[in-house]
Amino acid sequence: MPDANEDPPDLEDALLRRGTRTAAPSVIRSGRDSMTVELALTVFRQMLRTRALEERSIKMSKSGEAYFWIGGPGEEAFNVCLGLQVHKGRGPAYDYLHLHYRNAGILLAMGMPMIDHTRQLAMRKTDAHSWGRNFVGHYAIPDWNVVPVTSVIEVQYAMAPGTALVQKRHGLKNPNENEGISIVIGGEAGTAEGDFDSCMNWSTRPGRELPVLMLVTNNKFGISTDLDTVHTHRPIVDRAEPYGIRHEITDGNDPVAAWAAIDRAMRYCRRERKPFLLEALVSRLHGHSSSSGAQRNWNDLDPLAAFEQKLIDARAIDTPAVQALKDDAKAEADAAVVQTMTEPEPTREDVYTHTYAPSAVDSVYPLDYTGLPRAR
Amino acid sequence: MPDANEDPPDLEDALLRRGTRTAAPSVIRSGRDSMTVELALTVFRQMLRTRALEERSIKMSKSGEAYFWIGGPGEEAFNVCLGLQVHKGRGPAYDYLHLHYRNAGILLAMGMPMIDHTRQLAMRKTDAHSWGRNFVGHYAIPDWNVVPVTSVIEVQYAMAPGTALVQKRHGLKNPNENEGISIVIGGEAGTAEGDFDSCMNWSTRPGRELPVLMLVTNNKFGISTDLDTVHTHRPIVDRAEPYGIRHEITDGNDPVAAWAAIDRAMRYCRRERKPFLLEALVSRLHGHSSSSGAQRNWNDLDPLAAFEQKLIDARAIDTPAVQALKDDAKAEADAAVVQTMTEPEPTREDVYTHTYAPSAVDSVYPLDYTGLPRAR
Amino acid sequence: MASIAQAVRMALHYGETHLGVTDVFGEDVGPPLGGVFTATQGLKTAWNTPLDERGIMGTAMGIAYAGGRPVCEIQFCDYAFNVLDLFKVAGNQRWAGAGTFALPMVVMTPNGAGIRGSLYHSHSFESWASRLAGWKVVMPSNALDAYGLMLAAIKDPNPVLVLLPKALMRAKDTRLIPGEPADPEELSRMIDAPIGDRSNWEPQWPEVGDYTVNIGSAVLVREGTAGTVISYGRPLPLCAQAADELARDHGRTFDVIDLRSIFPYDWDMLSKSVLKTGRVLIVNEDTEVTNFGEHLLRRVIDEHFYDLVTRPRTLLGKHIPGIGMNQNYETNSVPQLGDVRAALWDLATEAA
Amino acid sequence: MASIAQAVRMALHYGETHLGVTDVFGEDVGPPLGGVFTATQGLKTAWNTPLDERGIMGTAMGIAYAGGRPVCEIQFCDYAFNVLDLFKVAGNQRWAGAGTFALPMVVMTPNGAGIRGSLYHSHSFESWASRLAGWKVVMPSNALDAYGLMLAAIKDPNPVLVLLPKALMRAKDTRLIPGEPADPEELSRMIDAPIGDRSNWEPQWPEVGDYTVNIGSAVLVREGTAGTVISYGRPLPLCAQAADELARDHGRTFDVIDLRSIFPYDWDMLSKSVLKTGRVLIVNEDTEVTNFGEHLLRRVIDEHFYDLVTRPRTLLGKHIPGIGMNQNYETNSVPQLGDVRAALWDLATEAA
Ligand SMILES: Cc1ncc(C[n+]2csc(CCOP(=O)(O)OP(=O)(O)O)c2C)c(N)n1
Ligand SMILES: Cc1ncc(C[n+]2csc(CCOP(=O)(O)OP(=O)(O)O)c2C)c(N)n1
Ligand SMILES: [Mg+2]
Ligand SMILES: [Mg+2]
Repeated sequence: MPDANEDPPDLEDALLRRGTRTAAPSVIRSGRDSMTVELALTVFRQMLRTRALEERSIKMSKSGEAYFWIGGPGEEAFNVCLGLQVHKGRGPAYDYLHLHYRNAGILLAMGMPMIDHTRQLAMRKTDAHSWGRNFVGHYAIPDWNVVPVTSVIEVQYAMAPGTALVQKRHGLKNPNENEGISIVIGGEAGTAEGDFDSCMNWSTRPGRELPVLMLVTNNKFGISTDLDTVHTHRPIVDRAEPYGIRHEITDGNDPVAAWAAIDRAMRYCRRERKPFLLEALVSRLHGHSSSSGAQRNWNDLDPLAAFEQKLIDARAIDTPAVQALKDDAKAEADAAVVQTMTEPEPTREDVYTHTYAPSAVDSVYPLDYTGLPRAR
Repeated sequence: MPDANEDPPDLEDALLRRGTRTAAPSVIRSGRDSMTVELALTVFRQMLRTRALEERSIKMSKSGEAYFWIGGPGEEAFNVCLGLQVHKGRGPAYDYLHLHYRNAGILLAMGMPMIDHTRQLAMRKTDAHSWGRNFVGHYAIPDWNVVPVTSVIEVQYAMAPGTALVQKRHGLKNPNENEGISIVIGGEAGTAEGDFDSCMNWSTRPGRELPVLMLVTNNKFGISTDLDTVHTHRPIVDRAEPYGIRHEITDGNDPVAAWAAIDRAMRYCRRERKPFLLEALVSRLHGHSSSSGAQRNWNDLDPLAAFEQKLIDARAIDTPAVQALKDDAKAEADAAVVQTMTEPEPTREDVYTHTYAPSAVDSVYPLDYTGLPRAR
Repeated sequence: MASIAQAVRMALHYGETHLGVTDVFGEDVGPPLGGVFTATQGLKTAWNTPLDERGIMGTAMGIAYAGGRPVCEIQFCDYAFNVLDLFKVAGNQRWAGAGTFALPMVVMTPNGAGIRGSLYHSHSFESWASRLAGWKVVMPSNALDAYGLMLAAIKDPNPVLVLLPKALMRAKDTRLIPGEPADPEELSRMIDAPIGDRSNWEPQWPEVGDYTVNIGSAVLVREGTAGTVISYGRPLPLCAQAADELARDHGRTFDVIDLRSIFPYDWDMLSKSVLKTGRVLIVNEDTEVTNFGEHLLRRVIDEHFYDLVTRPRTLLGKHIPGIGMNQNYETNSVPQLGDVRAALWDLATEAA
Repeated sequence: MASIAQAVRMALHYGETHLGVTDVFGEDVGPPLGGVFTATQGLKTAWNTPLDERGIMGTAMGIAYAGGRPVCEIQFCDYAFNVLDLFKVAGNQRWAGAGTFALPMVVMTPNGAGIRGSLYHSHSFESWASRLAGWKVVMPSNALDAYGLMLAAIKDPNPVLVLLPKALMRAKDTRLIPGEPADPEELSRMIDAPIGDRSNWEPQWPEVGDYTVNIGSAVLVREGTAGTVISYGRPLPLCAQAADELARDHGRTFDVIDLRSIFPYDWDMLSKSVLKTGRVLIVNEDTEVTNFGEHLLRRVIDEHFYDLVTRPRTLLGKHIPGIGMNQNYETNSVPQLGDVRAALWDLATEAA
């Protein structure tokens, strides 16, 4: 089995691919959906960057630069299309993001520098999301309303109605700031936890519906467990029916379809101030995590390779340009890692920090936690 | 407001009611459903007994003979029809019952003596369900597969797939004992807890469907909270759709309809070895519990009065016979209470008992718990 | 002269009007009931939720993340176990997120036994709660402290759990909350919802004022020399009463400390008193295996082992699966006044 | 020479073939993976569940009620918090139900830190578990005990929680399980699933025999006079190693007790050793506030205060919201070999 960081076996072929159309198109189509070439190339570049970062990340976990890897190779199309459509900012006028551990693509597309990811992966003190405390991909970015990601499956769905409630109220008071929504995402296996229904139930209280965009990335597996063996063979989106929640399934491997589906869902949540459930069928290209080896799985469709082929076929780009983008992305990832590895690690002194926010009404810990209270 | 234990204000009228038909019927009808008069009278008598027991119970909680009351006045029709159709016995060939705190009618119909209920209510040591430890209605009857009722809302739904799994397996090995099902019941508000979906999900694993009869008694309230204010205005049974679970709503106040609906649902579970969700619309005639006063609520339809009227109208019974049945039921309840109050209460010595079953592999507690381990 | 339930209600009203509280919510917290203990009657931001503790905690977290100020209720602490994972996440999010987000949320819940509530309305939660790093946990034993601690909980930008002793919920304080009318009947007319139809009822709030009991500050409710008694919540009044009786009948006086704050706790006050008396009794009603009182005892041993003149001791609830419905179960498994008195006497009289 | 993971696997195989185990289940417990730590590979009754801890516990209870013998897994104890209410119900059902139903079920779950698992693969659960009245809780520190305790857990008709130290899951024992081949490579060839396609793989089980470690029985793993060290699970080998080093380098010897069973615990053995040495150190990796070790300390104070020659002490994990990913967090918040050695030295050398 080839190493995860090797190029795919058909690389030579890929480089030789030739488009079949003759004139450069203005839009890229997929079924009834389409996207401008300009946007398609932006999406493509962000997908490439995401992939480069993930592959470099896997390498870090194998080389000892890092320890544990988990991430989203195979979800680049969906995540990038999502990230580019987020209303990014701080506070209830903007979107809140309740993410899980496969969402690097969302944040790279939103503009996060790669080093913000590698610092966490390499457990540096400079890791702004967690000071080297949390697994990679466990982002926390107050300026973009990215609330802290936690490893506990599905709890983000229980929180999303809370941010959405504040957003809906804010919009009613501030009609110009009435489009913020709460976006929550997780895998298909996690929908077996009660929080998934809690999210739907709390988002549909009569007259108090909430703008929650519920996303499920269905890669058909929870670690080693095939969804079809533990769940009735109905789509996850059917779960929305009893709550009267609008829903759709999209091909998360196809950026054109995914973009349009996200656009429709977001528009609905933003305008109607109601929830929407979007299920995206995606690939899992390196297994669950480094714990299961993170080997490349060549059976699943690669959304990046497919989109590359589509763009080349459509003459939207040519192979040298693709290669240049890939080289850039790789170089960017390498540079991030090089810089990261020069940065300091947390020390003994950092153990207690950030346990508590400063409080004017706490006699023992007015500033932060300092260990068990001792006589002063 | 009349006292909970007074007769309803229209009692005099009721006693004077006259049927309109002239010949005694052989069946009692309701819509497309019907029931023999014989069965109807059995159901009616069990409903009366249940009501008498509940009213006596409420009185106990007010008189100081007991302390806290909770129960099912308003659910007699549904509960009695259910209890009479249970396959009663011990072990996986028979039905398992995962009940909640309003199910006296089920057990009276199954044959439980009233005193088994009043002993628990009066917190006697003779209470076989809990030795005076648990709230009334928290039954536990191994001979009838009634697993211990707990006050924690909805957890019974998480357990039902477990008993059903053993039953299904047992039936496959013992084709003559292939009709045992697991019956689980709870209120509509409780369906907001994750356990409700867990039950459906675990009962529909492909190829491993389980004979779970899920029942929801919808009285439209959780304590003081109107379902319509906290849940989308769709019926609870819609929740079954995404799991492909068969379902039905029935008028739980109408014994003829309820009997038939339970019969259909049970038949399906017994034969198909698959789950079924049945929602019964019921009344709550004395509020949530004694904590909210247990006053009679005269707004909700009384299934007992309605059935009485129906039977009288159909000439299946006459008012003196009704009165005789009522007197019998009251006398039975009174006798149970009188006997109960002569019985001993648990004492200091009973505190640790029944913490552990005897174990051959425990060096500290081979028989039962005896307090913190001390040096021997 | 308010009860704890009334004090909490007034504190939440003050929170809504002066401290930016945006949401008071939980099962049966909104109209018509206003809470199973009436603690949220008449509040303008109070609303009813689905019967779903996970949703309650998760929504509170979301509201707090988005800049709201939520106070949510778990109807009985007995049902906090359904959502302990979210308690943990709420407690660790700031540490895990390197301080990126504050989470100013308050969870309140009735705690302990004493209302004849059988197994599931009798749990104590403080020992569990004390293990939730990142949380602050307080438990008043009287109405004035309930008011002051609730305001502190609202002001504190961290998750704060307010445990309210079930058995004392209706106990009246002898003192007044700032702004509270002196006549308890007047207070009741103003803020207690009427029996029966409440659809047109509006409370008339007294102009209650700011009064904060700092988190981490205990209070010495009796002063003495024969020993140090550390307690909080429901057994605290029993400790005070037992101390009074022993002072009156036998001339033995005790430092009785109302801890008020479980975490952080006022080690300063405990330490000084232990140094003074050399004798320690820790009393609470939670079950005795891995009990928060055992933690306090360990701190006493850590720092004052050689200052102790007799064996330090604990008086705790028995390690059994629940509090039984029949009163004899509770009487024989949860410390009672007689037990406290006996323990105090032993503490004071054991030879040094 | 088996690892703990292999020992558990063989115990479950023995359980399936000799003790009536009907179901071994949990997330990723069945084929193809056989558990994230390989502890359930090749078992004939192993199956995968939905990602739903509540369903796992509830189903286990249902199976046990109906006469099955379930062994279920919570993938990491870090996710046991999602279902603590059902743990409580399972623990109290027999008491609440006056002994009407037994509930013979086993829950196993990996416990503690040491696999660089960040916050959510590093929790310790024993202090929480020790509060669950009605449960028995065991934690082996080696493969043979894992085998013997797992068989006891299966045989016991009560709910038993088996905590498996994550960090020791692959640690090989020096001793053999009855029937285990002497050559560890042979064992591996027989019962470890191959890398890659496993669809046609079948384990070849050795004829393992009955071997039970009774619940509530500790074991003295080192004998000495300078002090008593009480530990279990992951830090136990560190305690033994530190004791060996101090014996070798300084001639100080210690009683090192592997508790093995958290509840009930072997008070007899603890008590005798404390009486002998008068010096006590309790070591575990769980967080230090309301820690089970503090309970043990309280018992020592209760019964042996006047037998102690120096301050008894604890060495526990720090009270912080989690174990950080960077090793420096763990090193500075969870007891390490150096910490244990220093604590033993202090214990032995403090003036009486
Ligand atoms: C509550 C909880 N239980 C178990 C786990 C362990 N775990 C981590 S990821 C995972 C599978 C998740 O599958 P899915 O939801 O489909 O997401 P995917 O990884 O496929 O994107 C499991 C079981 C966890 N993190 N949290
Ligand atoms: C987990 C849990 N949360 C809260 C409660 C408190 N409680 C007891 S009954 C009840 C309302 C239940 O309503 P519903 O499910 O509709 O049943 P009903 O009482 O109407 O039959 C509540 C909130 C509880 N027992 N368990
Ligand atoms: Mg998945
Ligand atoms: Mg209801």
